[in-house]
Amino acid sequence: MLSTGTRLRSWILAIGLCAGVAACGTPAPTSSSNAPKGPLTIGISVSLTGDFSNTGKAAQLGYQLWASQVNAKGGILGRQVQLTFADDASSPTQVVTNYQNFISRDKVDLVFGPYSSLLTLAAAKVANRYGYAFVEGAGNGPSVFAAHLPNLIDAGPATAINGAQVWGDYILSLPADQRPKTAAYPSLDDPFSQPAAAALQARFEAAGIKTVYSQTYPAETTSLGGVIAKVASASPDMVVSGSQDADGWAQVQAMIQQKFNPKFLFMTNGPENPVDFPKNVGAQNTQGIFTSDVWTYGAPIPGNSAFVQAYVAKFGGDPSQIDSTSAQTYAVGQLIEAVAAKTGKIDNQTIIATLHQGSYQTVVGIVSVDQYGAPKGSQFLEEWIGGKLTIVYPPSIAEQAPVIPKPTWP
Amino acid sequence: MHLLIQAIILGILTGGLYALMTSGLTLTFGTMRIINMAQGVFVVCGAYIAFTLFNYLHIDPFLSILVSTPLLFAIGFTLQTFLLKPIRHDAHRLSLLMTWAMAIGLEGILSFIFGTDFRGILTSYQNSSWTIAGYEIPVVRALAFLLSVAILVGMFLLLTRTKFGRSVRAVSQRESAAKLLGVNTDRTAALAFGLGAATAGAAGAMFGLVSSFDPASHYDLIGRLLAICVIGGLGSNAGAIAGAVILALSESLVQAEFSPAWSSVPFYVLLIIVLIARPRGLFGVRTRGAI
Amino acid sequence: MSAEGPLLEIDALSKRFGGIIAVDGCSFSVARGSITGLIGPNGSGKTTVLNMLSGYLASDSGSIRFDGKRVARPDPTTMYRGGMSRTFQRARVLPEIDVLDNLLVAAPKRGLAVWGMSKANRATVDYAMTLLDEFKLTRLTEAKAGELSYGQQKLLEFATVLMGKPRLVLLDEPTAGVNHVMVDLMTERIREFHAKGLTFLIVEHNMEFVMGLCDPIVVLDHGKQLFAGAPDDVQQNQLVLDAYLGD
Amino acid sequence: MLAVLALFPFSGAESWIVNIGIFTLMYAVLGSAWNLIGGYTGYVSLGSVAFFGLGAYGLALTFQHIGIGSGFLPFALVPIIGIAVAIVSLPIGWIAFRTRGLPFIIVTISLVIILQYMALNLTDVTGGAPGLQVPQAPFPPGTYEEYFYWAMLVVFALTLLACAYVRRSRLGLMMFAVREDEDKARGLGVATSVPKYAAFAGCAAFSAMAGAVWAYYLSTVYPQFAFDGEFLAMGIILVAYLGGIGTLWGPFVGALILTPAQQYFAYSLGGSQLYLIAYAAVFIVVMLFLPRGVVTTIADRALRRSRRRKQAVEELATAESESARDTPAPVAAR
Repeated sequence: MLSTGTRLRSWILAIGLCAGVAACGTPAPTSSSNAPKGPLTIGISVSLTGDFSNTGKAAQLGYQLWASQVNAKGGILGRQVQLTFADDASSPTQVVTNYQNFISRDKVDLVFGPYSSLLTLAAAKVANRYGYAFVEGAGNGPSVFAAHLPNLIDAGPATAINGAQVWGDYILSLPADQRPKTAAYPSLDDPFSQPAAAALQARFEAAGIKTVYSQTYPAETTSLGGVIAKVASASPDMVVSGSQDADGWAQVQAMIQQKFNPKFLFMTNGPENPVDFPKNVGAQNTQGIFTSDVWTYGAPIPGNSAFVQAYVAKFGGDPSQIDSTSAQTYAVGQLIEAVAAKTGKIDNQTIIATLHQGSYQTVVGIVSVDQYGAPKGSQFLEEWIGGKLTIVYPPSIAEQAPVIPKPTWP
Repeated sequence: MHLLIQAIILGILTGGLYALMTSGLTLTFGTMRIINMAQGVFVVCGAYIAFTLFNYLHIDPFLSILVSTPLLFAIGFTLQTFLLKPIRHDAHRLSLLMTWAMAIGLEGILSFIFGTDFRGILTSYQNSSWTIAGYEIPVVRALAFLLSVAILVGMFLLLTRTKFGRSVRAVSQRESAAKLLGVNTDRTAALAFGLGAATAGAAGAMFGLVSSFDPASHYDLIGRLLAICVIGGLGSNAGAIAGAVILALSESLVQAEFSPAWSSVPFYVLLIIVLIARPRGLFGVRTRGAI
Repeated sequence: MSAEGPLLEIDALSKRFGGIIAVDGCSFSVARGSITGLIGPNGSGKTTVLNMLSGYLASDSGSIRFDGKRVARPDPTTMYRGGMSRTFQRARVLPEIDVLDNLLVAAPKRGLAVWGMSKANRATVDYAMTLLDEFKLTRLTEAKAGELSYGQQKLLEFATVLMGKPRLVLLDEPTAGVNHVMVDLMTERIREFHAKGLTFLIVEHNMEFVMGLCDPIVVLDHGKQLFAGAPDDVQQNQLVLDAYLGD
Repeated sequence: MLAVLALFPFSGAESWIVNIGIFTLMYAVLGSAWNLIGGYTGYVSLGSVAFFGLGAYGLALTFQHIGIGSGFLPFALVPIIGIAVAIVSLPIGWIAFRTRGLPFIIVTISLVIILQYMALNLTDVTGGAPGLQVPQAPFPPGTYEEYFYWAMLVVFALTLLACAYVRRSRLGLMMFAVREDEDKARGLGVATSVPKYAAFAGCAAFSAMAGAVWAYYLSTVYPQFAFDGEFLAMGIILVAYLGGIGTLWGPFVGALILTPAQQYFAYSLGGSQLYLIAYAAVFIVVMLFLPRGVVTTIADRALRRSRRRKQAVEELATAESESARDTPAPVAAR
């Protein structure tokens, strides 16, 4: 045992070493909070691998774009912004380690949020422990705000739940004779889609729209044929799908295969992706499908077109390929700028205090949050019309009026 | 009632595809007595091959089987030679981790090449379906089913009619015996592993057609495939087919009749019942007590 | 324990594997204090009988009486604890643990004793050491059983089954693959423990060994008893010769 | 050794290092617990994760239903959860032990899958996909990690104690016997179910305790992370193999090498999918070059050296050992 003991002591050293390596290995975070001059260092963990990685990368782009722009303008309060990214491999254990490292090892000035509510919460709690503000652009699931964290601010116009309420607003704005009489709610069992669909269901039932089907299906479900068959057999006027991306496609495909064509088809997520959605369900099939979104490249929001141009200039590609997550993370940066402009200070206390009151214009619309950082606003309604994703509601920003009922599948 | 039958049809169609995927597992288990945790990722590879060929060369996914199958065979053969052969001294313990490492490594490579977005293959006939006696039968699923059955039959013939098949069976009976019969067990093992991967390649192309996928899809797949193996009885082809159909049927039935949220649960419950009543699986042969 | 009557009685024991009838209404008995030999040409069902006796294999029909009591459903653990232990045709030791532990495992312990802090009490260890000494394995006490030569493993397995202080020991081909030095050692030990009142049932091919050691000898053929008697009678018996030379 | 670990936080280590220390110990616990069933008893199980998850949910649920502050009390709860889960594991074991070898592995995998399904779908109990929240401990940020570190260390100490006991006790001897040759063991009067259930329940208890501490530290529990059949399950076994299965300190050494490395890889070079590939590469290297693990390999080398000296003497000592070595021992039937 003794021999093992000695061997293990040498392993303890190994940990120290590994830590040392880590210290040299990461982009040197020079400044520390008590040296206000020098660059403004910001630590961000994003999922570059694992389940959330595709959107995680989009989140990173938004942050990077903002940083380059603000630095070009001479930084914040004269301090250049320096972003440090770490990968959390879509794992909560890793995300905790990362923010732990940012705050207590690299001593960054600020931290921004990761992608996905599931990781946001674990991370925000670490930040909260150290009194760091936690402004995040990609975690607006109900559980995030249910944790009642004082330091959390979601830089979006709406939470996942009330974001989808715009569909409710629209449907209930219709004259009674045009409203659907019956509705089905097939929904993915995840922290965003399901609550959103459930909230709509509650509202519609209150308004007298009969629920003929309401079920959740697990993320593993590869074939939604059975679900849609059941929905079709109830032949509802309206289908409200609490969908993410792939399962949303599967729902549409199954509807087409089973020649089931509801008068109204609203999906919480999936159709808002201008590239993947038509690619996976067929452009000709998109006509008349509704979804809600926080942002599109065409949205008439102050500063949006400038953002889109800058994005394309920096990363190339086509505006239609910009993921709304990029815009949301970009908005996080805008909020920080706003705080600096308003107060002339950029420490965490100020950020927390400032952002909890007032409302702030960002590329994703006006951000105004409650005491737990939940945005109060709503999203806007989009419909696929003539192969193009079009903003149709609320009228204030609508590009054109909604086209109903949904035409039959071609 | 109509719904029930519709569900049964969908179930059986899906079952055929699962049966094909599982047959590969069964083969490698039969010959090498190892569980190939990489079978799922092999399937996903097949899907990505079909995806690539379709999007860039506009080759129909069903035709791309002709590419994915030999390609996966090569991959399987190579992996077996370089990673599994060296550990055969302790295969029954190490192979699990080794094949799992393969799975994760391949997932990494796939993510590296294709990114981690969900992909789907959208053919012209993707969403069309035949209406037979009032039941909607999706074309892709029907074709996938028929092709799977055809390949399974082909495999069966290969294993029963050819010299390779005989040596495979010899090895699976008893390695020492096979050695006496002058069967090159290493070679047979490599071929069998390659063949197992090849079936995944074929199944994968069709999997990509019937459902969307990303590099991480293999986790769900392997979970299902393993459960199918156990319920059917490890190493039994009949069992693999039965298990696959049971899985798909129970899923689509529960989905349609009860609640999709629980769709997979009855299968696992059934799995447990089978294990209590008949630990060796439905079609499994009792592994002779080590006497 | 009832002192009269044979220690082991087998009556009309049968076992079939699929189509093949391995044991076919086999009956014989092992007298107390005897060294009974069980011989017969290959495939005559010797090992199958042994497997059924030791509870590794369920018989299709027939009965086993051990020490006058009928054993309804033999099971290896209960048989061992009941005083009947066996060795295997190809020696089976626990390869990755050391020789002493191989013996200690076999020391009968049950109930709470299992949860004790030590592997075995002093007395058990001493007994194990004496056995190792008798089997000339003392200097290998620390070695992993798997590292022993095959012959040594045979000896170790024999020693192991003695840990339970059995009344009947079934030896399955004790001399198979063992060099003469160790065969002699084995013979010595069998005689010695026999002298101490231990009963043996020995399945063996090595005729010289059997004839020199066993009495009576039971001859099996096609899964049933062909003949039983003293070594000389067996050697004279025409049936036996036919069975071996094949007709 | 444990003393060294206990003092580690005082070595001026910053909280981010202690944080990695917590996860290292967590894997050490899980690996050692797995060692009971997989290493000592020879039943390769992926079930540890299931019990880890049960432990995590156990703690979170207690918070939900019984308002036990958020100070040290939850730590006191950890052992209770461990025992509870151990009890739960017995009927599960009854099913699992109807199989052996590879089927057993698959059964344990299915167990994880089933539990994840339940966590997702028994929404009323588990909160479903949105998971459960655990209030944060009111510890000062500077020393926040240390309490969890020590909690995890205590769990590790307990696990190690159990392993040490097993290795020198009758029970452990029975476990080894089952691992080596279960049928033979039965033929030697070993009541094989005793060691099997003991190992299974022990593994469950300690894994659950680790899960409980983990849940309190992260203060969020989600189905897919608590019942992570992918990385966690295999990570545990890898840790055990890397260190050396069946050895006392092996899993700890494995965790000590693997966890910091993994956390560091993801933190620094995670930027690409290379992370996954690197992870797989570690696996493969271990399997190919250290199949018996670090500790075992080193120990063996030492042993063989001393053995060789002994052998040399014996060669002369007896003609027997000579002639007998000619007939190599055939490999055991199973």
